[in-house]
Amino acid sequence: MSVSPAPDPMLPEPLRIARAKRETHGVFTFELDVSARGGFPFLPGQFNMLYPFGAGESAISISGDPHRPDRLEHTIRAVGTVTRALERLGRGDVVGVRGPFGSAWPVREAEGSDFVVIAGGIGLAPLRPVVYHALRHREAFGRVALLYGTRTPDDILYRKEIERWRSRLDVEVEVTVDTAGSDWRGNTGVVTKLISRAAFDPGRAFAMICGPEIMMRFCARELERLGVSLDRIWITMERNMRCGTGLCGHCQFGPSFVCKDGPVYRYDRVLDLLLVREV
Amino acid sequence: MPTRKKKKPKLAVFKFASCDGCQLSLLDCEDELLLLADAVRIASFAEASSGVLRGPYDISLVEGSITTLHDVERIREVRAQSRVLVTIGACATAGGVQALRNFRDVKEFARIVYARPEYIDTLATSTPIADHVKVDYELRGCPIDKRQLLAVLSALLSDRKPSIASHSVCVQCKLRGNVCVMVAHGTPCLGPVTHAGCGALCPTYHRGCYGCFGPAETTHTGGLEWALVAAGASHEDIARTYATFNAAAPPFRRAQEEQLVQIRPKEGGRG
Amino acid sequence: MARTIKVDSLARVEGEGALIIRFKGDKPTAVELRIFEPPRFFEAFLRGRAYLEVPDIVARICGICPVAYQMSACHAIEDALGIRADGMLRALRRLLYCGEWIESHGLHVFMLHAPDFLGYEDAIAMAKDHREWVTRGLGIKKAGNAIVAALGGREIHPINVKVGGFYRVPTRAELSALLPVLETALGDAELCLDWAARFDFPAFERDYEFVALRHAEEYPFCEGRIVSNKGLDIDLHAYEEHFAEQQVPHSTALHSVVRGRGDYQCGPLARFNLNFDRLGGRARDAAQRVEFVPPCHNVYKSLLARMVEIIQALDEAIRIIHGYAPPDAPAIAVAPRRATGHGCTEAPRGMLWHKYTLDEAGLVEDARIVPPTSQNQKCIEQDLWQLAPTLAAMPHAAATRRAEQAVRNFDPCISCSTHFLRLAIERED
Amino acid sequence: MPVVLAAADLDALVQALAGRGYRVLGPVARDGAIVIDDVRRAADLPIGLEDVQGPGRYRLERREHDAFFAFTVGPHSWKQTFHVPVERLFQIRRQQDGFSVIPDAAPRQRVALLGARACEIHAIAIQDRILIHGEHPDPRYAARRSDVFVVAVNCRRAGNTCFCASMGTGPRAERGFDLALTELIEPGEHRFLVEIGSDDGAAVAAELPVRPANPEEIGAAASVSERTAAAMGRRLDTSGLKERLQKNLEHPRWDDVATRCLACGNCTMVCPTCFCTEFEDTTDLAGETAERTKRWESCFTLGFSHVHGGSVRSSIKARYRQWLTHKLAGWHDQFGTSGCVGCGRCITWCPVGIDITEEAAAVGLPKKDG
Ligand SMILES: Cc1cc2nc3c(=O)[nH]c(=O)nc-3n(C[C@H](O)[C@H](O)[C@H](O)COP(=O)(O)OP(=O)(O)OC[C@H]3O[C@@H](n4cnc5c(N)ncnc54)[C@H](O)[C@@H]3O)c2cc1C
Ligand code: SF4
Ligand code: SF4
Ligand code: SF4
Repeated sequence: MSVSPAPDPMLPEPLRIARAKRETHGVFTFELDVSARGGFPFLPGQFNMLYPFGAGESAISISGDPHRPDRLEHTIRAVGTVTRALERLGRGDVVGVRGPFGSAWPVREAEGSDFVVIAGGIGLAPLRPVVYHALRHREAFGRVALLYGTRTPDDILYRKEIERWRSRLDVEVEVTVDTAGSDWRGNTGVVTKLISRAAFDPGRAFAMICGPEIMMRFCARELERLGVSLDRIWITMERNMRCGTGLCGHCQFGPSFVCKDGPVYRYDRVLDLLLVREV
Repeated sequence: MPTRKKKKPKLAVFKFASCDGCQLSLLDCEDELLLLADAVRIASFAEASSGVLRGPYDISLVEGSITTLHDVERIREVRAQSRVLVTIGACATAGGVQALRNFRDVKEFARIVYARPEYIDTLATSTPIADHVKVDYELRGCPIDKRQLLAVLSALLSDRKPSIASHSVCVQCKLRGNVCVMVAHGTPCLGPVTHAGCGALCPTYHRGCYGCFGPAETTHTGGLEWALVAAGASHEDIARTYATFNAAAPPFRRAQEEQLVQIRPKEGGRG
Repeated sequence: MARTIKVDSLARVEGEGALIIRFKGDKPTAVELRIFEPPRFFEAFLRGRAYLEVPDIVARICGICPVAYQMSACHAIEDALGIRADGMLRALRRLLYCGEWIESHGLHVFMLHAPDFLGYEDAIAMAKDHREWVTRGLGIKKAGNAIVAALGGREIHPINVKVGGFYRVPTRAELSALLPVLETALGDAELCLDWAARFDFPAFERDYEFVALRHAEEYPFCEGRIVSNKGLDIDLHAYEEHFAEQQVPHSTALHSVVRGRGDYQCGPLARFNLNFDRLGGRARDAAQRVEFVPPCHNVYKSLLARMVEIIQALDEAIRIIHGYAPPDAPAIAVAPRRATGHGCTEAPRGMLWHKYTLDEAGLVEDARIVPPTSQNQKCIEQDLWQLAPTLAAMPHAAATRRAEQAVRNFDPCISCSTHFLRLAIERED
Repeated sequence: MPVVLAAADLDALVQALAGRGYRVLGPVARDGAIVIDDVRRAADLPIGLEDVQGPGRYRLERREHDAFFAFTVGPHSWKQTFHVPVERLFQIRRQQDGFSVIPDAAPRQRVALLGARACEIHAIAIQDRILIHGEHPDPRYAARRSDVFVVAVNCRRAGNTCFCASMGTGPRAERGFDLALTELIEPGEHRFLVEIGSDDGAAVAAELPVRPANPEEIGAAASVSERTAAAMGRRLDTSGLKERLQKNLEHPRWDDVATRCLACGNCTMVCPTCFCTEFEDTTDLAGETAERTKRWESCFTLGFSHVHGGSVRSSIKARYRQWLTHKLAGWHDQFGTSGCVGCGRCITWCPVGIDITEEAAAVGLPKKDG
């Protein structure tokens, strides 16, 4: 009897783009066809390595609904070579996929708490699965708030969906932008400012934050000031990522690998490192 | 997925003050030359062809440094005609060996070589292309490495950012399994401060790297001095070693100056 | 009526220059091979450099024939220091030189010159109709490069040449690995000579003074006396007594002349004419088979001389490799001393003469370099003077092409002489 | 039971291994150092050579003895045999309706390591833990490791840069070998005490002209290792080291070492446990075929920590700190072991002789004021 060797985690699996949607200028969402492989189960917060033919690979979070493994979604901001190469693809084109990799948002652990989800910019993409989960299991949570900040109104992702969420009476959705024209009737200013206004009980709150490192630090500090326990705040880290499997070493962050111990971290476990430069 | 459907891109090669070696590297790709000709239209390459297509060009390879006023004009025209401009070689990226003139008086140089220097019209300095126009990518080396040239062309043809490792020669030296000439033979070697790309040729041939790929991303020449001196090099030797094909690249130029400073006070002390 | 023919770029030469031919009626009034490649002042940079650095620095004079520069420099410095690299070290140097000749001649014949004879802009266009020949040519060129890369570390600006020998000598296995490529290239080179011999060579002859090295036994590479078909026969130390360099306003390259006589030709055709009897059997037989024998005064046939030399170099390379055993040391020991030394070797394009004066620490006090292209420059101009009436009678485009082809006969390496040729033919009818 | 093999019969071991289809790799003198290469006969070994090592310095010297293994470790390590410096992972071909991935087959090799030292056996075990026993095993590494015969050699000499004794990884090989040799040289007698570590080892030993060892010989071998341990050139105090390092990320010593470190990456390349790799994607000129290769990477390069916007660790200080703290501290968190086996390679092959034991000790020291 022969033992079949473990599958090579370095081999990209070609998946076809079933739907491509432009979200904002420079940000787009792909839905990949996973029907042939019988779906693509993942946990909220996990990411895939995406490979546009010949251009290289990038870590991209899965932005879809964890309860819909038949739909694999990624939302991508085109910033450089690989992400721009992805941007050039469309429906019917094929992307190489490896994953899912990484740690997950502890959505089960958050159950029973007032739940605060804070996103900055493209950071909403990795949190969208969390929102889906919370809405699907709404009864398992106390109060639920989604606080979202972008640079301008044009940068707001998933607009229609946000409207839908907002129209529900059982979630508080607040969006703020750094700068806006006079036709913007919403909030302006940094996302941190939304925190103290949101309705939740700091004593029983559970928070998840994703965005630029500096934004996450300010949000966590604000939550702490309000009395949220640091071990109930979770954030994500970004580092250079190559293999996604903890073998290439690039994503080291202190004593951990962002690709397997992260990208989702409990805030109090990384706080010391966040305060040291160039770790 | 359909093959590259775009129109064949135009490739042009331009030359300024140089030895022609870097553009020759393209002709030295004997196995790939005809394949390349299938992938691009060679629009201008005086060394290889009398045919010239008009710009704009998708990829321009620029060899050589700027040493005349006419060059200054010409490189601006080249830039204006080029979508992606890649400088190739130490001349184009650092001024080349002819930048040794930057440290001395050109008129005197012309007198040494030419009986009637008044015929010679040239600038006092030899400067890299990036001093005059925006450069998209740089390929280092004197000469460039043809495998790197092919890798860059393939990358650009596939809209990929060329991956040009900028770490030290030492990394490549160890990848090749070489025995370090500095540690094991006591041969001075610039590998730790020199940009990778050659595949650690010199150590492979039992000599110290002489820096023909120019400064690496992190160039700690002050730290290296310890090892060079331990290997028996004098400050004069070290200064000369930095003053070759990338003499005018700022980190090497500073390294040379660091050494010269250490020589001069000694001379004063003796007198 | 004044007629002006202007061609802005003479391509397929190494470097930048221009060509001006002025006519009054059918009579040329001026022929200037203008080289305005910016000068790079190598002789000046060399002052104060250590003798060990010289081979690396002079290589950068020319990307096409760096080995020639390294060889002439090593020989000159070794001459000054009173040493000789003999035996296997000498054989390895010849081997390295064979590699450069094969590569450089291969480049010129197949990529630069043959398109002239067959009417193409370049070898790539030529490859559409003559792919097998271009492929063979590239194979030959590659064989030459393989030798240089194996022995020198890389094709251009080899890093393994050292005063006194090499930094590291190859193992027998490293060299033997080259044999299959060289054998194939040798067979191809013979076929290519037969092919090239059928080209339509313009009928053009001149009474040249051919100058080349001549060695007692061998076809010349690194050693020999300087001889000519007009009676010159001197030691290379006496070069300066017999040759002079002149500066002309239209060129950044210096013009060489034989004192008292004027222009001369060096390079493959000169070597072939003066050293036919020193060719190995294989090369001589091949030349005789296509009825290419000395004396040949048609410089367009220098292409054939290159092909014969490719055969010679491949044949010799194979012989050297078969007889190779690694020497005890990669280089002979050298101690610096105050002295002057001379070196002259046969670069692919012709004689390359160097002279260095070193101080007691081995630093260069003075350097002089006479590259082949400056030696041939006057000869090229003289050819054009003689060709001018033919040109005048030809349509503009054809005249231009013919003039360029005449320049290319010499495979001028302007980088060496100091580059890009712009041709302007001005006619005043 | 240990057996004894006459030094003159060492070749029988090489032939026995070769006879079983192993490619025998071992120490060979080349280019002024002892490197790892094919060993076809015992005479290929560096007989009579000793290495003299120090920070940033290595010299081979000939001695008046004919010991086969009188040197310590050289610039190569077995890492190159299993975690190879460069390898292609796959090719991808463009097709009409997408692309197909053509993986490079997992390499098969049957190798015998002749002369693996105790520290090296530990290093291999550490790499196994990372590359085979983790969540995502590296199939190529696993394949290369699957058919290996280890002949350990217990060190007779300790190098000036060695500190395995303080890391608990040597100088005596305790396990992880099929056979372990201790070279015993006495006037008129030159032999090996051979310990058997596995069934394969026993089978090979059975083919050799050996005899049972006597208690004196066993004692002599033990005292070789004791003497070697006592002669260690360096030591590293590991007690509380992990915590000391992790608490001192802002210690001034990091600034100090940054004035010396060249960030050239030599230390990571020669380290037998450093496993970081870089991936490179390339395409052919026609854009029809792409491939990915993997090669050793160093945490000393700028690219290593590059993210959109720049490098996380742009200063040499941060890069050296990353290396040292990962090696001696983070590794414990990640893999339950130190990343250092005390072989001393990074000290010897650092062109400027930076000494990991000295730096680690200094970072633990109280900060000096002013
Ligand atoms: C866990 C994780 C999840 C992410 N999720 C998303 C997401 O959902 N949506 C999104 O838009 N972005 C996401 N990112 C960021 C995304 O990976 C980078 O923006 C992207 O890799 C940039 O690549 P590029 O080639 O387009 O950019 P360039 O700036 O051109 O990158 C050039 C080079 O920089 C290096 N580089 C830059 N950033 C990274 C990186 N993060 N990892 C490895 N190498 C890098 C590489 O060497 C790359 O070749 C995520 C990153 C991480 C680590
Ligand atoms: S960089 Fe060197 S090889 Fe390239 S053109 Fe300049 S001198 Fe020649
Ligand atoms: S030989 Fe030179 S390049 Fe190679 S590792 Fe040593 S110092 Fe670095
Ligand atoms: S080792 Fe250094 S000098 Fe030698 S070829 Fe490479 S970069 Fe140039």
